[in-house]
Amino acid sequence: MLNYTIRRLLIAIPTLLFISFVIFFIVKLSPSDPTANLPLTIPPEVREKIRESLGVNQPLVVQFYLWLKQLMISEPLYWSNQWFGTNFEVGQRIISYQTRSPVMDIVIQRMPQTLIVVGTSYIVGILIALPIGIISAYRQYSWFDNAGTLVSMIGFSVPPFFSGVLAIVIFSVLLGWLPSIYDTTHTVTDWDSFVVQFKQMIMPVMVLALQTTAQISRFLRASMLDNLNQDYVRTARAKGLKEQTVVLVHVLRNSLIPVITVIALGVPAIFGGAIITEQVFKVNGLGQLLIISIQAGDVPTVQTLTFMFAVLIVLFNLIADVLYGIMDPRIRYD
Amino acid sequence: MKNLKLLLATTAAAAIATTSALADGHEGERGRDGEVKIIYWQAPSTLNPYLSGGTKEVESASLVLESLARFDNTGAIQPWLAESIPTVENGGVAADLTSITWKLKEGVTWSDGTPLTANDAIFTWKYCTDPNGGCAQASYFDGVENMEALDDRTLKISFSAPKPFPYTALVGSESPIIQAAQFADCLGAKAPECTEANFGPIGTGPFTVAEFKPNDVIRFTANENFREAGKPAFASVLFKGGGDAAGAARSVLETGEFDYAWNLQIDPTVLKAMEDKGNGTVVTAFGTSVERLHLNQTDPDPALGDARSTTAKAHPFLTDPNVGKAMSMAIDRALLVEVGYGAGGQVTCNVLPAPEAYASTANDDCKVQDIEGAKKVLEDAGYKDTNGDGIRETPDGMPLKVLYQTSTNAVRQDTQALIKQWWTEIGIETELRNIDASVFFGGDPASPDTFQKFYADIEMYTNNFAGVDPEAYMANWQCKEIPGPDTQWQGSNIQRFCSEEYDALSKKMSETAGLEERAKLAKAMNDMLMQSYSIIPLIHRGGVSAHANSLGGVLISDWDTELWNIQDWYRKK
Amino acid sequence: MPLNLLGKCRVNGVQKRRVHSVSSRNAAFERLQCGGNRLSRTLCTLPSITCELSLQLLLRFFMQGRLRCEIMALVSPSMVASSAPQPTTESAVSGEPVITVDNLHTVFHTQDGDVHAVNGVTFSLRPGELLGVVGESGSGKSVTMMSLLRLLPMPPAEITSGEVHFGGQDLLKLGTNALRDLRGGDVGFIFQDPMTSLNPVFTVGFQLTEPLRIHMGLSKADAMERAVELLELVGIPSARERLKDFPHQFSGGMRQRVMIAIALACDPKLLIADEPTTALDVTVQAQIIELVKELRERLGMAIIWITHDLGVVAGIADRVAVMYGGQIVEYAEVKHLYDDPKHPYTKALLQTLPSHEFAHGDTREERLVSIPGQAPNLKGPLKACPFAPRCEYVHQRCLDENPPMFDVRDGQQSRCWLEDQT
Amino acid sequence: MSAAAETLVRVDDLKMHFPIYAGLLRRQVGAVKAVDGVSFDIYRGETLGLVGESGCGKSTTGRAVLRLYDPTDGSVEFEGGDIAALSEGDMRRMRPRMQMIFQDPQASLNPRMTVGSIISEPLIEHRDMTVQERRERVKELLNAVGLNPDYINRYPHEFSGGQRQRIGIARALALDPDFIVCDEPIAALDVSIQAQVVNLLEDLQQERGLTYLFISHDLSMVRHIADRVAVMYLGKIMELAPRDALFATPRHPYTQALLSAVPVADPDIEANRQRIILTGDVPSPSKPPEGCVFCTRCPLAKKLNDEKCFTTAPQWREIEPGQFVACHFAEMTNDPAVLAEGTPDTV
Repeated sequence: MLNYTIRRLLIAIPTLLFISFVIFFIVKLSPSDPTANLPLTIPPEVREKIRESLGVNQPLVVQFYLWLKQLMISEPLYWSNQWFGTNFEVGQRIISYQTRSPVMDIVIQRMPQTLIVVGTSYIVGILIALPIGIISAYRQYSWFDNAGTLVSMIGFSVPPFFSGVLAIVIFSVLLGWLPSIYDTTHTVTDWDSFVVQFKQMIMPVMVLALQTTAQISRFLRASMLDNLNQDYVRTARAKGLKEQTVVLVHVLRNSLIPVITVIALGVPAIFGGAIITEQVFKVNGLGQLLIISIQAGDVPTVQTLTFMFAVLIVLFNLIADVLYGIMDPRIRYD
Repeated sequence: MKNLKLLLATTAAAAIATTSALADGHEGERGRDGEVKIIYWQAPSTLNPYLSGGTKEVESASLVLESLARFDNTGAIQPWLAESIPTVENGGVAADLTSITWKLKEGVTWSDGTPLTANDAIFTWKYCTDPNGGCAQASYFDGVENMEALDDRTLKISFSAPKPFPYTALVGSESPIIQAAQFADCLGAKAPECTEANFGPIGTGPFTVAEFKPNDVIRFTANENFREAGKPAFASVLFKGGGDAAGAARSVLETGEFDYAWNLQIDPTVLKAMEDKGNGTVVTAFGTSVERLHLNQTDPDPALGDARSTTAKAHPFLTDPNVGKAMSMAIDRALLVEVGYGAGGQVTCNVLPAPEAYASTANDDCKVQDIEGAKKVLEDAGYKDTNGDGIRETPDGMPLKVLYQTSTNAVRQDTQALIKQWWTEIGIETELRNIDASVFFGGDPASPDTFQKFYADIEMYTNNFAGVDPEAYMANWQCKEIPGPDTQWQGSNIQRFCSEEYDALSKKMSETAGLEERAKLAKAMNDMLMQSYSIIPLIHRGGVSAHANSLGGVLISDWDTELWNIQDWYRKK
Repeated sequence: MPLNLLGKCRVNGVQKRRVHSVSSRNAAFERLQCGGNRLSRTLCTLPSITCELSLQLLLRFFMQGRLRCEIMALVSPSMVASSAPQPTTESAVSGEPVITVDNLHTVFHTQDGDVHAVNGVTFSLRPGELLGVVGESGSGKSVTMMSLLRLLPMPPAEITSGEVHFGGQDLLKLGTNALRDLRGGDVGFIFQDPMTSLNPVFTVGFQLTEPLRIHMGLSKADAMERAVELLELVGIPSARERLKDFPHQFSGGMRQRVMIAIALACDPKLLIADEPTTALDVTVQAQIIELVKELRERLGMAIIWITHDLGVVAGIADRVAVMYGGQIVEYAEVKHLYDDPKHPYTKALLQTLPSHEFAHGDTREERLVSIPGQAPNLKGPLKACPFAPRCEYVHQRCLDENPPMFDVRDGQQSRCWLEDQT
Repeated sequence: MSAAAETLVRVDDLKMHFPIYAGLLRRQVGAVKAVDGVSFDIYRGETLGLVGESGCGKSTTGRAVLRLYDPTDGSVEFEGGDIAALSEGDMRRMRPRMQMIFQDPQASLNPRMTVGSIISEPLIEHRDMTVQERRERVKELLNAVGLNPDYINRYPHEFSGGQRQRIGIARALALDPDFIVCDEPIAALDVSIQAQVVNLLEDLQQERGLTYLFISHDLSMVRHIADRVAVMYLGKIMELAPRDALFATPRHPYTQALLSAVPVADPDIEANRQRIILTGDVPSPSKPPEGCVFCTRCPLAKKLNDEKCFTTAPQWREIEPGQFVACHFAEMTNDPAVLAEGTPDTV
């Protein structure tokens, strides 16, 4: 397993380099300009100066080389200085066109709220999905299963910009129970502030969780249905085990194998944030950062974020594979 | 000079008005009213307006950074950090118009307690004009040859040529004074490295930055060293960014979570419905923004290759004012306002609709739609539908077909559809096209879809000018400003209008100092443009914002930032 | 040296446990049959440390009242020498039937209509008897056996009528919990495919100790000890180490031995083996058959052995039930069935087999006898003999009426109108 | 089978190794020796039975003979030409002459194709026929395998298992092959149906002079259908003999054990049989034992405890005319003296 993991990590390096190269050129070739969003009152020659100061006019290869150098050398040195108190000479870090500040600082600043909101929603979504998936499969075609199918259909088909706004209209505007705008500066210090935090998280978390629930519960249901028909289930029953044990121990353990890998593969999306939901509830996380950066033609930010996502995706693919090997004793990687 | 006096008089009146508002039982301790919550759905990415010229950055920074003089909600200039407005009369402006001398108010300190000096102003000029800095507001310092401190409080700005309107450098929210001490190491290429300074500039304004999260949220607290006692009334400002206009409007008008929401470009009926909830008020400020059509005076025929949309070949029919006139007459501007802009728009027949003194009334016929008249104009000018397909042809048999492009935006597409319908009625066939805003306004010389390249017959967008002086704006339509391949398609004369007479007027304005005279020139230039029908103005657009009914003192302005008088805001009890 | 100790006993005290097998240097209790506690039929064993207890010690427990047995037959140690060392098959097959099945009907409700998979199956089994159930796929043999302990998914399956008597109860009327106690307790199951019948993600030890813990209430450690004994019993080398292995680490034959160990875990009175060797190679099949034979002699449980292989049955069964169309069409002692099959289907089935006699020269020229036609479609209740369309003796009555079971001789029964002597 | 029979297929030292890669650099660390040096001839018109337990390599051999796999080593001659060396194009031209019938008729037929299109598929590929001709040919084939030609437009699921196997046979026959590899053709069928299919295969052989390589684990069926029988164990052939010789006087201890394990549908015989029960499991084909591959389980090797069995691979030798054995002690296996003592594993 260790061998396998190391080998996969080594293979990932050229893959990621290639991915970053492709992303860079795609982003660069797309018709975006960091000065496009500036007011028209700013004269063209000033715009040109701005572009120059950003380095936009350098040849693509040079820009890519600089970015790569910043990513591979400057950033690690900088963080080494920060964390381990080393004293390396740090070159220029990756600087955002838009804020003119280091991209990584903003990313780190945004990470907590993204992880808290999107991560919570993922966990909540999974926790809701598990019982739904199990019961739907065990009572296939029952009213519960049909209701689960309906909820999943809604979760799959209703986009968050609809469900989110609907939730706001109901719970914020009509009922006035929950805030419609997420306060990212809020800190939890006592019970009251925890309640505030809890209330402002309810809607974004539930809107996002609906999608996770829809996906995972359907997946688990299908997996459970597959396993319920297996011979070993008959064996378990023939041993005189309680139905509960048969389903929750024997069937569930097997059914979770593919589901857990799907869950692991979904984790990078947590870091990626939830662009639309963040926009709707003003949870300014990494998703919102990415979309704003794309709109602003902020290539370094877009490039760095997408590269991070690529790394996470590669990493979690590997984790999913390793988890599979751990969950399923039949799989052995070497 | 009479007019300038007039202008100053208005200023004084406004100042009195402000004071009287304050006298209205709202005085008291600084910070007495707690927190005010402002939502800008486009979030500021930095607090250094010199590094990003975006409105959101300028407006948020204006709570902290101030300039020598600013414009109030009527467009009148107000002394801010300066004691008074220098004029030729009071000797502040040299008679040959080549220098201006500002005197700083006494006792103004930065929020860190250090005194504001003329050197800070000089540093700001150096900061923005450093060739490696990429300063977004560099144009404000155009023509500034030198700045010198006559003493700590006296700043003399010399111009390389006579400057009839000298109130640009360090005037208005877009060129505020930054602290020399804080930015000393941030000149030129080092500017982006000063993240701390860029994200938390020290200023003289009513608030100081407590926390800045780029593209997300800013927390301001009242500046303890602010020069005016008892101001600001609010102890802190939560300046939230992100989301969308509808959400921002909802948070003020429906849920009451926020006190002020900016730039609410949403369906007017929706906005009206929200306002009817009774939580807040929608306010509009009209500046100089005009949504207009540009009629390409050059031929965009793809067959021309590199010569496409260049002065090499004139447009086959749009150079004829009769065609443009008919097109303008066919448009029901009032309907366009109703459908797309609501409170945020007014019908206009001028490309220069404000300030009042500059607004022409010569073209007001356009305010009423006249389809029959339009048809007649075309008919009389020889554009007849000879083959009966419903489309008129030019005398040499070319059909009146136009490609009409604009940026992708729901309101613009609605407008396009309506206009297409009216033009069809008068026998002009219209093909519509929309382009993503970042491409359209992106200015990439390699892209065929930028508004500068103008590979179409007609395009529509909004433009305006900052401040109150139209000289530079009107200079946009000189012949030499026509974009083309030789200038990398840079240039602001988008419709490629060219008239020696116009150029002469422009030149004259750059030499004329008297406000009345300048106004006359500006009107003449406006009328000349209007009558050429190379520009068809549609809507005078205002900034639409909303504030909670409990928020007092809001005087929305389009001449400076909307938050220009935030130190006077208070909570109604 | 084994000895039989038969009796009912009740363990008094905190631990209600059942003595399974006790061995000492001199004597071994092969079976101390215990009826268990009155209400729940929870079975129990003494912890395995007491396996070293001598017979004397056990008797002392009995005298002290810590073990209370209603002794039916106690073979004293002195008798051990004189008694036969191994109970023969004949002696094992005796006494009251372990299980009696009467007129069982099972229907599957499917979208295409009802499939009558079992149509009135009747048989009984005495202790120690091995009943071979032979039939082709779709003949209802597996469904019948699954119906006994209601192991079929319901719905779609439904047992529409019949009675199944086991230990004085009608299993079809038994409550769910009581039924569950029987499954894996008094009735053990072995299934066809040892590859899929074991849960791939749990260790063999876990799967083997599960029934021990729920039916016998053993602690984890005790259950593990017992599991080791069981694996040794079924002939798995280095049993203790292998408990930690997963099913895929065993070969097919070894896996089937594990299945047998699971089935035997709680000393079942009845073992139902559903095609236990079909998925195995012949050499492995031979190993398993030998193992079951041996275990049956040692443990004396009744066995139902379902197979489609007439050869396998010939070697191990006491009696054979041949199934077709969801009914037993012939029911006979194994000797009678092969020497003189009565039902046309049995006859045809035996004839399809290639000749097995080595002496008979070239079998090449003989054509195999085949049964023409297809297996019956069981949609709707049986109205005629299901074999009639393929039967060479078919006559009008076969098409009009499904024949009842006719006694032919010595307990041989055939469901064919040809046997109607009236 | 006359000695002068013409050899149709000659397999010589065929090896089929599947490499195993491991480690950081994915180096080949070993190979699954599925088939490890197998030689036999198949005469025109005969049926060669290939028996063995699962995993012994019999199916792999069948596929390698048809060059569905590219053999690792050795040659497969068809009518004297080495097909292992043929180019892909030449091999394609050879294909119609060699066909295969698969074990699972359910899985090997495309459920979305009609019977007609399944059977005519090879005709489209290899024959230049009009649609009408093809249809006639399919009907003819359906008739030949005992299916109603009117079923031409039905789908596989509408047929029973036995009928599906007939479809598979019809497909194999479509191109008039000379040689058919039957890979466990009756294993998935019910007993009563098995006989039908075997009879059909025999009839077709008679009518068309087909040559079969009949792969099966069912010794009694092989005994019925085959002319000669090869017994495989762990990638090697243990014994190859004419059918009667093999069943009457098996020489290899493995053959003997295999034959004794086959249950006989006769209670009297079963009651009195001396059965040789093999102990232990088949070793992994990636690590076959040194010496004779059967030595780890061989009762004779255990009894004799001769070093040779454990160190030297036995010679493949002809012990009786036509009877080949790979055992050092083949002469002793039927010696009553050796048997009398009884091996520890004889029950």
